[in-house]
Amino acid sequence: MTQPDDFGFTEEAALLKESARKFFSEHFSVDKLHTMVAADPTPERAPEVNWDAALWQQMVDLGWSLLAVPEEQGGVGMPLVGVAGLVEELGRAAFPCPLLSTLSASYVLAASGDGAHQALEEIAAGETAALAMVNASGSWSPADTSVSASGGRISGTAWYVQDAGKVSRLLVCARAGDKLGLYWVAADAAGVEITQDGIVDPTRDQAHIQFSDVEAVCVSEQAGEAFAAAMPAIWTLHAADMVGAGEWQLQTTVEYVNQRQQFDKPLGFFQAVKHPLVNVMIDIDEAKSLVYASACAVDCEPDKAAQYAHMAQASASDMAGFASSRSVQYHGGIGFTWECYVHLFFKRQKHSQMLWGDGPWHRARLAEILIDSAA
Amino acid sequence: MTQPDDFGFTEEAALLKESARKFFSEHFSVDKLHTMVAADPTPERAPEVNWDAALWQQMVDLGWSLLAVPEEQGGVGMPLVGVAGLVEELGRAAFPCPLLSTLSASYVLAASGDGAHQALEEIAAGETAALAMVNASGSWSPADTSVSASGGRISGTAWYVQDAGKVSRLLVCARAGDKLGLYWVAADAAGVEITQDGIVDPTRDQAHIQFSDVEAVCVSEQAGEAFAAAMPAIWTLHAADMVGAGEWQLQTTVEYVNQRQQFDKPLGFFQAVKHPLVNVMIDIDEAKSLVYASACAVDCEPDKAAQYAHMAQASASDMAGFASSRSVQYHGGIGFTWECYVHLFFKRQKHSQMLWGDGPWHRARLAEILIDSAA
Amino acid sequence: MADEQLKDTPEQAEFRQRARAWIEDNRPAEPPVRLPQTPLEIMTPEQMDYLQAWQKAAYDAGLVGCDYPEAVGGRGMTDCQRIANEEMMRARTPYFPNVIGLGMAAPTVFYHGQEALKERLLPRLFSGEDIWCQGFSEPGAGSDLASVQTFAERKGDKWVINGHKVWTSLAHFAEWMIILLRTDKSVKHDGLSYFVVPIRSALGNGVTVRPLIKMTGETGFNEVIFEDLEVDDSFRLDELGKGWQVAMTTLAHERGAGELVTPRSGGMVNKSSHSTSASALIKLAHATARNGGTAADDPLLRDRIMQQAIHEAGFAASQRRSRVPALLDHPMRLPLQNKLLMSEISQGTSGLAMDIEGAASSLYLGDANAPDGGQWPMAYMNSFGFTIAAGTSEVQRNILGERVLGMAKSK
Amino acid sequence: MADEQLKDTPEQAEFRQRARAWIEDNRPAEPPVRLPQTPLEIMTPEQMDYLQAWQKAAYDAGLVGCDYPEAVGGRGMTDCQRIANEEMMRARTPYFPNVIGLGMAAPTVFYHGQEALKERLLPRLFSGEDIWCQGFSEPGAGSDLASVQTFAERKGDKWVINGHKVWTSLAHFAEWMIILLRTDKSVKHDGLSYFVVPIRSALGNGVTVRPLIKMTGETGFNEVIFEDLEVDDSFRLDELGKGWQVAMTTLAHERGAGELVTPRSGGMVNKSSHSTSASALIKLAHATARNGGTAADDPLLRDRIMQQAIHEAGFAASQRRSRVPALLDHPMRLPLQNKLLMSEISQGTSGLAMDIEGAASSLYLGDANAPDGGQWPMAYMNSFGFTIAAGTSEVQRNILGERVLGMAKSK
Repeated sequence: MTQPDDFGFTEEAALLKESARKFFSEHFSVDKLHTMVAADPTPERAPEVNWDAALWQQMVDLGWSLLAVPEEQGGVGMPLVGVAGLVEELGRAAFPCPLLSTLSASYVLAASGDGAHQALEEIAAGETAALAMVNASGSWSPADTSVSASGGRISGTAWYVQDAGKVSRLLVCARAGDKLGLYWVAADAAGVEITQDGIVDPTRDQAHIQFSDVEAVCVSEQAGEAFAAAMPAIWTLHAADMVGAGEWQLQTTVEYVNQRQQFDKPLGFFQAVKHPLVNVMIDIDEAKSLVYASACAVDCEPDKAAQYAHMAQASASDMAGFASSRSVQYHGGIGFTWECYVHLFFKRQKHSQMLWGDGPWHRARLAEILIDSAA
Repeated sequence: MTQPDDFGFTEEAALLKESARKFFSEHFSVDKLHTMVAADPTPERAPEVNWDAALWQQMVDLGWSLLAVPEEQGGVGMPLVGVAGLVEELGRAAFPCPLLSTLSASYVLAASGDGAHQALEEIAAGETAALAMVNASGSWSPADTSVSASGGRISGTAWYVQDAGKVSRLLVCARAGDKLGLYWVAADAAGVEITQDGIVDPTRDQAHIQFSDVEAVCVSEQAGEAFAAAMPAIWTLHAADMVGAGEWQLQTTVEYVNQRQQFDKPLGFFQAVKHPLVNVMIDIDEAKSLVYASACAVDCEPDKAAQYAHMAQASASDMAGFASSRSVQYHGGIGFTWECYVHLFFKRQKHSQMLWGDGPWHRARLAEILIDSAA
Repeated sequence: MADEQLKDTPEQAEFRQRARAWIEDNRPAEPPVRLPQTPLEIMTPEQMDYLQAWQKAAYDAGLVGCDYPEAVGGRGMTDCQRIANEEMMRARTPYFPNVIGLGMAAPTVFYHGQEALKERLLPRLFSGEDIWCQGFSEPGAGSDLASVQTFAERKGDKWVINGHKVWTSLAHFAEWMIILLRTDKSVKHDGLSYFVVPIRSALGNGVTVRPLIKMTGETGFNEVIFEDLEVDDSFRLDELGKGWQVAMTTLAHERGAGELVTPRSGGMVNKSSHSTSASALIKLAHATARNGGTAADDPLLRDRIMQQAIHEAGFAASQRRSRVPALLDHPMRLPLQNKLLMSEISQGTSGLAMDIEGAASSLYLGDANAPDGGQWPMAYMNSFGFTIAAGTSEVQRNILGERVLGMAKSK
Repeated sequence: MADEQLKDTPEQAEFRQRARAWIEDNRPAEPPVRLPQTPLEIMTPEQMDYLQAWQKAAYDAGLVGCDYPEAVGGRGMTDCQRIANEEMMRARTPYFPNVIGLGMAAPTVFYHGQEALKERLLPRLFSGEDIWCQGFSEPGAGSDLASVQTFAERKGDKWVINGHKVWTSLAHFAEWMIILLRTDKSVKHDGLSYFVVPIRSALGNGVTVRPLIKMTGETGFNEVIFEDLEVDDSFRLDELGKGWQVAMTTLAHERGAGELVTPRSGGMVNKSSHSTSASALIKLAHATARNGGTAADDPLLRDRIMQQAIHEAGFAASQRRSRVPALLDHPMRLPLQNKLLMSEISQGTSGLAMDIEGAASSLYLGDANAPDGGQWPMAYMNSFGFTIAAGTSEVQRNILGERVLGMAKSK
């Protein structure tokens, strides 16, 4: 199967993207974001989970949280390319909510066979979920999980769990002997202890979760395969989030440098500002084009999905770091203050840059495909 | 032993550097260089060895070729920091001659014990020498030599031999059983077949040399130790050559952009030109400071010599690539032509960049010192 | 059925089928000589003859100039050049030699020339019988194109041209030149007019073409000197003093940002051709011994090769995205990146190849042991032609900052 | 005998010995509170008290202001501050809190103030009893310093100041501010005058100091608002309208390119301090698990860590070279790089640390599991303070291009 030249980005996908942008611009200005998440600047502040659950409910009502659930389980089963459009807008708004986590869990579940139907139906009914699979040293390989399972009960600690403070369900990767299993458990089940991390990024919550002999539903005993099948979609969406946030950084910085005068000229006159911002734009465009090519590969050419997804996330991750650095630098003194919104996206992007593998990690995986296979 | 803060760069060293600069500016303009080495532009041209042997003889008469020979063997035994000053000026003039090769061979010989006295005395008497030690795949580790020795005769091929067409002697690294030996042989000895390589860089000659059962003097059977002791000096001087050539590139390009007008302004007005050239200057300064720190370490703190030399050459090698690229780009169309001298230094620097290990190679060695020792 | 066909109109679908069939039956034979990396480096008549024959055959088969009206030698079709290009690129046919004619002169003459001129010039341009070159740059007018000094003085119905153009690719084969001339010295931009001038017929008679040698040692571009060359006023494009505006049409098409799709063929691999793509880097890395293994095992090189592969794939994906309006915020944002990205990807790839080669990157075309025949250092040097010519990379970034991001002009 | 002693004059040698002995006997005790990474982030009176006590002790021992005349509180020695600094840095004593006073205010007041003013202000500046701050930047005057709008209106022997200064580090502790004021609105550079103004005594009475919060969440810099503050004309430095020239003295010393050596102490390592050098990166890499080993085994990270180590060592070597005239082509070429290089090395090191940490770089000061207590993301964010404040890195590159390479001014 080959990819359609237009990524299969249908009118329906365009409509969803457009309505998402409208939704955020109407309901969630960046002022609102700042008020919500940046009330306490103290570096040593206690972890908080700041979000607008009511607004999230509206998104659920619009059906956005169940886009990745197959139709058979009551979801929408939308092609990834359309979902990527929505997530790009989510990133642009830096909206704190469990959408990305729930979509990610959905892709893993959808690749897990019959045992996952019940869980998918719960998501279709409005439940939300986070993936718990990373060990203490931050490995992105599910096989490195430090949670173990035995007789339908799981124990151990999962780290770097995103949105743990917002979801109702957890999808846990746990080792049972020589098998790697997937377990579905309520976030408030007995024996689940969620400890929020004190993180730099105020637009997200992150936690480590200790499971103490917790009863959990085994969704699949072939977690490795499920993750392998689902990761390209997860990487693609994560990259889409960075692309959206990158667009916010670019647009905001360009507006600032076009308006701010120094030496009787707008800052944007100076090539030392203009050219690096053009480079930011170029990097965003590369990442964005690869996001849609990757989504399209997941939809239409699964053999190539991992290859494209590694490219998309490597590109987006590097871009997120570069765009962040330039957004602060060219906002000058004001961009260095807490009151200026630039720091929110800076912190979100520096966080995103490392999640699900950074640029070098994805390029190393890509090299295994493109270089080692050519040996 | 610690390093003197001024690198031990004495008045004598300053005088030598100054007189070298004067020598080249009086006797060897860049016009002369171009006429000498760039008469035939054909990409497929047959290899040539273009140089001015008479002018070289003047340098020998000035004693420059025997600076690295110990006083005991009739040389000058000058501290490396002074020799580095001379070589920086040599690089600035891109003067085709076997100085660097002869100095390099001298350092290896000087680290080879009594067996090398005869060879050193020959250099003190005006003979010149090149190092033959690299195998066909361009390995910079002497142990990888593809020349072998047995009963005082050597066989095999040495690659990437610099200045082979200009020297009277060869210092060959050859394996004899489990020993690595150093062999001293006349360049015109029977069984020595020098084949000039067709290279991009017209300011140098490079050859591969086939040795067919050649009778050679065994200077040392501990070539590994001799090279280990001598390499910091060789790397430092090679870096000094790149620094000198980099200064020529910077100075010439700055002159051009300050004079060339576009949009009624000199090109240097534009930050897209100004800032990268400032970066070239910064990179040159880093490499240059490290060259003298490295030379000083060789002279005064041998324990740290390898560490500093890796730093100097990594810095200089990366700089050589960057300065070259910018020198052509900012000379614009004219810099892209054969008639403009910029291409000569571009080609010399791209060649130098790879000789004796490029930036990543030296950083990998440095990491073994700084990272692995801290484990 | 390939997916692009899903989007074809009936006219396009039928055209595609015809094109594909013709190409299959008429694929040109292996060239008798080494072909250069791009048509701009064509040096010998043997190379040119082979390539001209191919362009003529493709034109006769209706694959060149498809979207131009029949009156000017086109085929009067709608959005079919793209289809023809896709099929020729897919079949990896040789490139067309008349690149400047097709990409720059044709749309400019078409939009700004008088009818009679179009009808006279364009058919032989499309067929490749007349090779074209471009006379914009001068010793004093590079990035600052509007400072052109080559002067055309009015003499009744004629113009007398004196001056000096440089970096004129293909001038040694060209019948015609598109040229930007100063017709008024008292104003800058508004003192320029745009002409087509016959070069070959005036050689030795008002026109001198002198080859310039590149830093690679190749020839292929030239300086062209005009001494009292007389041309007819009918060779003027558009109004007097409108040369700058006409030149913008040329440059927009050169950057791939124009209205008309340029006929494009290419990709032929033969024993002497040399790919500069990331996949060629991978092959090179596998073939290069390093540290007891190959360069393909070196983690730093792997990372950098993948960076190039990603830039390449990203560029291709952006080409696709530029045709999906719902994924575009600004219509010129992607097209105006084309020239810059192609230049810099090319420079990055060939520069990296030299790093992969290590010591062997010193070996050039005349050396039997040079990896890939010494093509990589040549490609790296030639890449500066791309980042300098036709608007330096610095100028491209200005254009992007100013036209797309709305920043104040840097000059 | 350490080598630097070889070069000491007899006066210096004797001084060095005394300094070293005193430091050995009077090394300050472990601080009772966490100290910030630099004096510009001092937030609490406890931190300030500890550091002021150290500066006072060092001053009383003759280690601060050595090269200033005795009349202004100095020691009247020749090139001995450098010796004192070397000994204090070697002994890793705590840094001085009055950095702006020592590095910027002192030389400016010394070269441009009236005798009585110097004698009044400098002793308490050297001793650290009076903390100083600097009022240059304004909301509308950042890189373009000459567009300062804070206005001083003449009223007999007094000036009445109104306006708004920003990014004023240490203002919450400062007794005095050096300030650039507009005294004439009709011209740009020549309408500026330079004053010292008492801040603390006027708090609530013409001066308001309001803390600004940094993106790190820290305070430490401020905005300072002047409403009808009256100051005496004797607080003016140099002539009316010469403010720009006086400011150049300040900035030259700030960049380490001034005549007078700034008293400098520092390097103390205590349990809560945090080094941001390459050696700290190496420790971090060894302590960070990655791919079954540690980050110190990762070839890409190794390469990048070595790049930082080389930049650091290169910077140190350039400091040495800047004192060897035979190895310098232009006297300002190295000194004018100082600020730029320190800023960018710091940014590069802390940014790389975050890449080494990977997912753990998300963890901040309040998280018990954060590597190195969460200091690296804080250091990375703070590094933008360095690349923005006191002349952005872009301005530094302009200065280098213009003053050293002779290029035309970019503005």
